[in-house]
Amino acid sequence: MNASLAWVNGEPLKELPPDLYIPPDALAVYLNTFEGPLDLLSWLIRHHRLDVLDIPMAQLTAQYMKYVLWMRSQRLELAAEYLVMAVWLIEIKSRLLLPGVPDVDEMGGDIDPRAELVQRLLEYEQIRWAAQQLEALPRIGREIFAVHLSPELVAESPPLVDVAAFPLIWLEFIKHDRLLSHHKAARRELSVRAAMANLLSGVQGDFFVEFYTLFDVRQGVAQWVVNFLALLELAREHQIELVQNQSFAPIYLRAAGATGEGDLF
Amino acid sequence: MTHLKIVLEMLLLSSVEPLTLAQMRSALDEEVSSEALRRGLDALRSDWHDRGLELVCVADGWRFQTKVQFQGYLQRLRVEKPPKYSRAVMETLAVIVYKQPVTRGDIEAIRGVSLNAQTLRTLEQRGWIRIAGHRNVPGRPALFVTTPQFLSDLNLRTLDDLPPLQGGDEQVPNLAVNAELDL
Amino acid sequence: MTHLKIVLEMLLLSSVEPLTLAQMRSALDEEVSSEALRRGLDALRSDWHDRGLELVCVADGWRFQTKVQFQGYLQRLRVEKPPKYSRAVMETLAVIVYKQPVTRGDIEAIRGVSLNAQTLRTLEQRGWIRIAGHRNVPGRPALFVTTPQFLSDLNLRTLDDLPPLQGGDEQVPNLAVNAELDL
Repeated sequence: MNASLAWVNGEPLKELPPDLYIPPDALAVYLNTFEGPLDLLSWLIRHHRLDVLDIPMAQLTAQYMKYVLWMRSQRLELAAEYLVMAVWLIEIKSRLLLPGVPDVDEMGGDIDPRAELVQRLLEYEQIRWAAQQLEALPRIGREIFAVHLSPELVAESPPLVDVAAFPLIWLEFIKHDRLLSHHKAARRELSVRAAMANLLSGVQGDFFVEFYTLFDVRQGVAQWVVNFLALLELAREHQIELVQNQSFAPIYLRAAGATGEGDLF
Repeated sequence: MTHLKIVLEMLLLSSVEPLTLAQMRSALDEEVSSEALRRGLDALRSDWHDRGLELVCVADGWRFQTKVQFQGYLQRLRVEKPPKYSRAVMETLAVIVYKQPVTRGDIEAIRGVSLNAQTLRTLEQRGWIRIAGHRNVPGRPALFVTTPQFLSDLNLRTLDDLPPLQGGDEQVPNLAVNAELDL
Repeated sequence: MTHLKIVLEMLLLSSVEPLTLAQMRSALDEEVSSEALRRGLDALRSDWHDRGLELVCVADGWRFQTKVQFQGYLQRLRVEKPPKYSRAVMETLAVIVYKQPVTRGDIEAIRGVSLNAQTLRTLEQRGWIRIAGHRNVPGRPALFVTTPQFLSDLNLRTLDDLPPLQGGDEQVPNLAVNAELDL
């Protein structure tokens, strides 16, 4: 408890004044030491001896906002998390104040709007505490040292490398590459251009092709889509003609400019 | 001192890394049962009882290390100061230690602040954490876990040797009383 | 064992470098005469007389070292646990071997992951790769090639002695270019 919070004009600052007025220099140093809004909140709770399980939201929000507004006024770099937290605190406060339908859990019990905040504060507090415990554990290189004989006496021979490993490594790269090229092959297979060529060769001469024959079950949905796109593309380019006698009648395709001798109608 | 103890002591004192039982057995010239090996190590440990080093078993094997109460002598000798880690680094480590495997997002959610990339890198470079896989959610974020070296550097054998997390409600008094600030 | 001997033993066994008398004296908490220090070291030396290590005085100070007759155990230990390069180092080396000259970016493109600076440094320190020039593109990235020492360490006469790649040269288009480089 003797640790000073900050040094102001050469004087150690032992405790923050209860009225929250803190000399600006000290506060700047001090706020930079917070590890984010949860850290600031849990400090406020400790400092004002509030009960974390029954947080007076109005009081906590007011305190928190004072710090945040002060930080903004000093143009301190203010991380977005602080503002998000401010919004959340205000939201919880207003939910507590507003009469209305209370939140209920599955069992039908009321949910305290503060519950999640309390949960997060407690969880953060656990981690803050655990970090202090870890820091205090004796550590190799700090409090304890492993034995070390002079390096030349227990010189580690450098790693050996077997030439045969290189082609194996390369095979791994190629395998990886094959996976990628497999996808490329799949794309070629479904090329709209190829489907267009295929369609065109099917309607050479004066033959009509029935629309449904383009959608062979065995080809799969992806191929259907490609065939349909090819069909639209060919029609747009006036390379084929689409004929339908009446609504819901069969649709026929034929090469554009065919003489029509094979006309079905 | 028996021949076995002399050889074990020499091996352990000259190895930079902790030695596993299997490594010690492979170095010995005659077949030694696990039982005999363990008895030899126990005897060696008590031989060193009132000396400046101690024989310990950590996560990745057995090693000799200096006793904590002698740190003063070593610190006077050492020019290089050990790295001091920031609160951000230690809190991130604490989240990984107690909640592993965790993603970066998990760490940010618990600490309530976004995580500097350097923080994770510091811990990775120290060899204390590593990526163990990826969580099967969109973006496949990396899952971080602690390494055996972390345990070994903190003089621990398993994660169970760590102080347990203070849970739920017993935490409250601590939150109320601990008015001390670490600046 | 006296306190002085315990501290000296602990200091000498945990020091990376041999310790001078001045260093030992600066580490001790109380004033010790050179005479007392020498007597302590001599006593320590005879304490270790029938053990696997010996305390010796070399040009730059005092140190413990393993006795020659125990080298066999250490060699067996080393064979059991040959040091290995990480996957990253081996993959990087393979890319340089087969695709040289390559930039860091080339290596990253082939491996599909970004390259740690330490990886290239490991290979440079081993004397196996070097920078042969810079590619004439923005940023002028360094071009890495293998060194003659790499060939001789791997018992190869020329790069052509490397095992051929399955799948032929179309997988490694730059392989033919190697001939133009004087290494």
